[in-house]
Amino acid sequence: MDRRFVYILVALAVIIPMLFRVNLPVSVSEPTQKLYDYIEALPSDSTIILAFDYGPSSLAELNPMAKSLLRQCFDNDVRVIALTLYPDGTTLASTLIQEIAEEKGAVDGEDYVFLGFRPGATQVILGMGSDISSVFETDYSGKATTEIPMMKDITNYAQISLLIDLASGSSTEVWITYANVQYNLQIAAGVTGVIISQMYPYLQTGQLVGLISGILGAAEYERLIDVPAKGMLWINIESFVHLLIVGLVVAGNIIFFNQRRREE
Amino acid sequence: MELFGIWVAALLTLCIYSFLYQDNPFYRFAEHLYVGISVGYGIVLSIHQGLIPFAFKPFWAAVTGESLIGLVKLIPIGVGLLFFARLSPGHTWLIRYPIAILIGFGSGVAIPNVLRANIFEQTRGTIEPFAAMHAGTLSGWGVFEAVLMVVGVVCTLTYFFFSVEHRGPVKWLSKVGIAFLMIGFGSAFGNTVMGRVALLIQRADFLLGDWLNLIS
Amino acid sequence: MRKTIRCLLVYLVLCIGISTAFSQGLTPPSNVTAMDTPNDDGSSITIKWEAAPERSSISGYQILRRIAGGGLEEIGALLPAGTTTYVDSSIEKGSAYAYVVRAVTETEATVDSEETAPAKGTGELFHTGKIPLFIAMILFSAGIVWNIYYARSGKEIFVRRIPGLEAVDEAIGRATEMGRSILYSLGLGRVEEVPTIASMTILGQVARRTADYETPLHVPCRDPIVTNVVREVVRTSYLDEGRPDAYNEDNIFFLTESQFAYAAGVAGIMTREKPAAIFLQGQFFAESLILAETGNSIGAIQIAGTDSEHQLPFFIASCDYTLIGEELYAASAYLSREPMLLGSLRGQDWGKFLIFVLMILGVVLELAGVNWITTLLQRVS
Amino acid sequence: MRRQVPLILCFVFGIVMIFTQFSPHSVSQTLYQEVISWALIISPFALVLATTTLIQTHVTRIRRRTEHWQYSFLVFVGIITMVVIGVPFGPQNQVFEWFYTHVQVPMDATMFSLLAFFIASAAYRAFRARTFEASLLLITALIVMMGNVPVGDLIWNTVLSWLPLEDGASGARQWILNNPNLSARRGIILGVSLGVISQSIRIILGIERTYLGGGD
Repeated sequence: MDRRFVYILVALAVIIPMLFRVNLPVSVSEPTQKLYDYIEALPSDSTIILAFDYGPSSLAELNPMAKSLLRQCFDNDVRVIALTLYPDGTTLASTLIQEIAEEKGAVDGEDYVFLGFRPGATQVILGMGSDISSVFETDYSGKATTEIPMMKDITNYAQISLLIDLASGSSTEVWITYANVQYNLQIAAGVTGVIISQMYPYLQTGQLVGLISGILGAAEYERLIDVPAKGMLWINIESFVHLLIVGLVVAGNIIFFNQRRREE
Repeated sequence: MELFGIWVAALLTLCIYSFLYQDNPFYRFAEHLYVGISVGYGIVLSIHQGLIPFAFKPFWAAVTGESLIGLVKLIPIGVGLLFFARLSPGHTWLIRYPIAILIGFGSGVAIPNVLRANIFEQTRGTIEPFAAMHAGTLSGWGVFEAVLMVVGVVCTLTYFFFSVEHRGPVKWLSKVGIAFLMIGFGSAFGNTVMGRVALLIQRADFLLGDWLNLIS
Repeated sequence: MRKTIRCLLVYLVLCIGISTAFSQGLTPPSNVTAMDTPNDDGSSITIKWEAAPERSSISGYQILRRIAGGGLEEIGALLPAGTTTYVDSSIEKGSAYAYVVRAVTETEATVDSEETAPAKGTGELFHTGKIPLFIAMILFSAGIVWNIYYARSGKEIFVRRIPGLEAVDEAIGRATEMGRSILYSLGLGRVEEVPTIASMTILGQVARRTADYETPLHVPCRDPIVTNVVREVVRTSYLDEGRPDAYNEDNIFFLTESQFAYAAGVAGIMTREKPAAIFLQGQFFAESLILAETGNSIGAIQIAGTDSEHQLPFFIASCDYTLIGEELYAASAYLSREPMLLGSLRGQDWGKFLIFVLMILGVVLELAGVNWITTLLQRVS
Repeated sequence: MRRQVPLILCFVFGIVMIFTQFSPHSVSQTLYQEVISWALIISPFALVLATTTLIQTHVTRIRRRTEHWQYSFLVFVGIITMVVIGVPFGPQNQVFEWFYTHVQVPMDATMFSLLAFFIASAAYRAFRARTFEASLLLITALIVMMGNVPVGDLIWNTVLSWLPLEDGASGARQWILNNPNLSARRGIILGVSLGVISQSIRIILGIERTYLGGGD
């Protein structure tokens, strides 16, 4: 069978359900619930850091999470410091934050601030441990960090209640290694499908307080904050593609074993 | 401009998908443009968000006498500038200086932190459920899971023992280890599929929704 | 007269205050101590006191301090009831401070503790909480260095059998029998990267065999520099086997820099040449799937090896043998006999063994209710 | 000068970073922070390395007229476009953002979505349960894949409605990730971390010198 035939099947499995909406219930997994509860329990006016450590290639999985997290924070009066260690993610993060801030009426400099990008991941993380403004002297738009109202009482990680790393690579491990043990910063993560499995050892030790797992986690989170969006929509379409792939694996193996039996 | 942008984005998306048929000029066009644009974007970001705040501003403050402590910062700036030696074939060896500093720094911070975050913490995490077991707060199923965890970690580690021949009990431990590894990789496989498919769905959402307006 | 009235008033207020305090069972915080915070840079003093009995109506504590010769001043906000320690990090280094802990009730009545002896903040040179970490670091470093020197002194270091490596001969033998070629890809890594270096060592070994059997060896490369180094490696292997005549430089070529175009190019070679054996060793990214799938569809024996964790599942599912992560390094150490690699390999094994022992010991001790090991591994900041 | 000084620099910076982490004294903490700020200043300059390598490759391609060399011009078009707009006007310039949003983002997002197709094709043609290990991996992958989507639980709850367990598909996924997967990953983390630490030690002590590159 030509592989292009399989490609067409995949395309159809995406396009058809997209044109006819399907809505199946999503059950919430424990790591997602834990992160949600953690943020809910934060007193209002606490501050968290949201690290957009991903580029456009992972926006499908991580943008929906980022939106839900920002919505929850703004609703709960939790202040958000956003930043990125990936240059490719800078404009992406900046536009996404503005979009949700407008929707929720959050004010730049009071409810949130976007610090932008700085090169040198480990150095940036360690430098912020002693003084955030020594690394980010200004925010992305060029305002002096020390003069931003919400940053007045914030020097370093000691005043940060939680860091959520939205990751498409190894950035979560770097945050854990350098900010969690060294500065006792609480860390949670939202990650792409590829790296979900390797996050679990950190959940068990408490080095991660919660985890949002790929597009499934994004859908779960949308259910928790009760704002259905792309995550919910897309996980339903995923159902059909996964069924197709499972079917292909099974079919391929049946053919393979039949052939082998015949050869014997 | 926005509509034009969507059309550009859609056409470029289709150019890349044309690779599924076979390698062709449209794909090569899009791919090379993509490399150029993203490298250009990276350069601009690194200059505006890296070189200017970290090197240019302190340099300026130091030479204008605004901050005399800034003079100390001239040393790392000078070391950083050595990277440009890459452009002069006879002096390429000079880039070893900044690289050596960054690598020495990186290795130095890594040793205690990796030891703590990945070895101490992970070992402690494996032992800790047994404290709960001693305290009697663990259910029967919880006891099973705790034992399974220790067995899994020990066996996986055994598989990665290289200076011992895998014979007798070591062989069996490493066999169990490989089974755990396969389950681990299998779960990564399943999750990776979910991730890749999500990327495709997002693009389909863009093409059918934003571009063709076929979905409400 | 006025003065007397004022005195009386003050007296009255004091009496009422004290009596309300006592009527509510208000006793001053006891055993208050102030001392330099251990394991810090000297910028803080820790104040400790004993918690009030549960039934008392204390709603919080206020810390007051006195610099030698000065007056008492309140520091920090009101601490919630139940607090028994406070770290004063607003001190000036070198000055001595004395502290008073003031208990405050719901009705805002207060009672002060006795003043502590003056304390100074001093910075420590060594963090005592990090002793286990320090010892572990020194032990492990010593283990690695000792083993490297052990290997350098020419002593033999054993490396276990690696199944994927043993299959190399089988694969080359089969290709020779069938009169087909062998294809070797080093992936996308650059020349200085560890998996690429490891892969080159393995390639050197493969090339020796193909030189012996006179089997054609194709190596499409993704990096021009890698191409040049690979040519050198293969040529040396052919020379060592005394077959420089069989070496064909054109079989080792630069394909393209681009990730997917490289994959498409290699897949094209696979379908045209139909090699009997395919080696995918080195650093791979998303293109691994295309390579492994095409190789599989032409029925070649495939031996993969990578430390790219994300690609391993796909290699295992579609190749005949896969060197998993560290196995790739072990294979290259085994083949190259490089003392540094062999020594590190054994040093790391020692580290693994130590973790192994700590875990088992920790589990046994915890079950007996002894938590020495967990305390040892505890987090300190 | 060419080898000794970089080796010494690497050693000094490495040792300083290790020992300042064990000493809370203010002198060592100041030193620690100063070294971090040095590393911060040097790191943006590393951009020069990555960019020059890429530019050199494409210049060579054009000069040697290798296959499809014409496309290399496109890379330069991309880089120049972004740099000419971005460097003087900053990354928040609207035209710059337009190129990012409508050229870079769609292509970056699409490139990796190709993998959804490749996985599906490989699923049919290559993923075989040919050994015990591969079978274990594939079965786990299928369970996780079904547990990852709501239809998995739907099937479970309809087909296996007689079981006392509801939502078994997502439950099984979660159990696998939480238990056998966790153990295997922990084994890998421990092994890899030992590798990282051992490499860092070799680098600081000057036993491993590959980062210096070739030459003398």
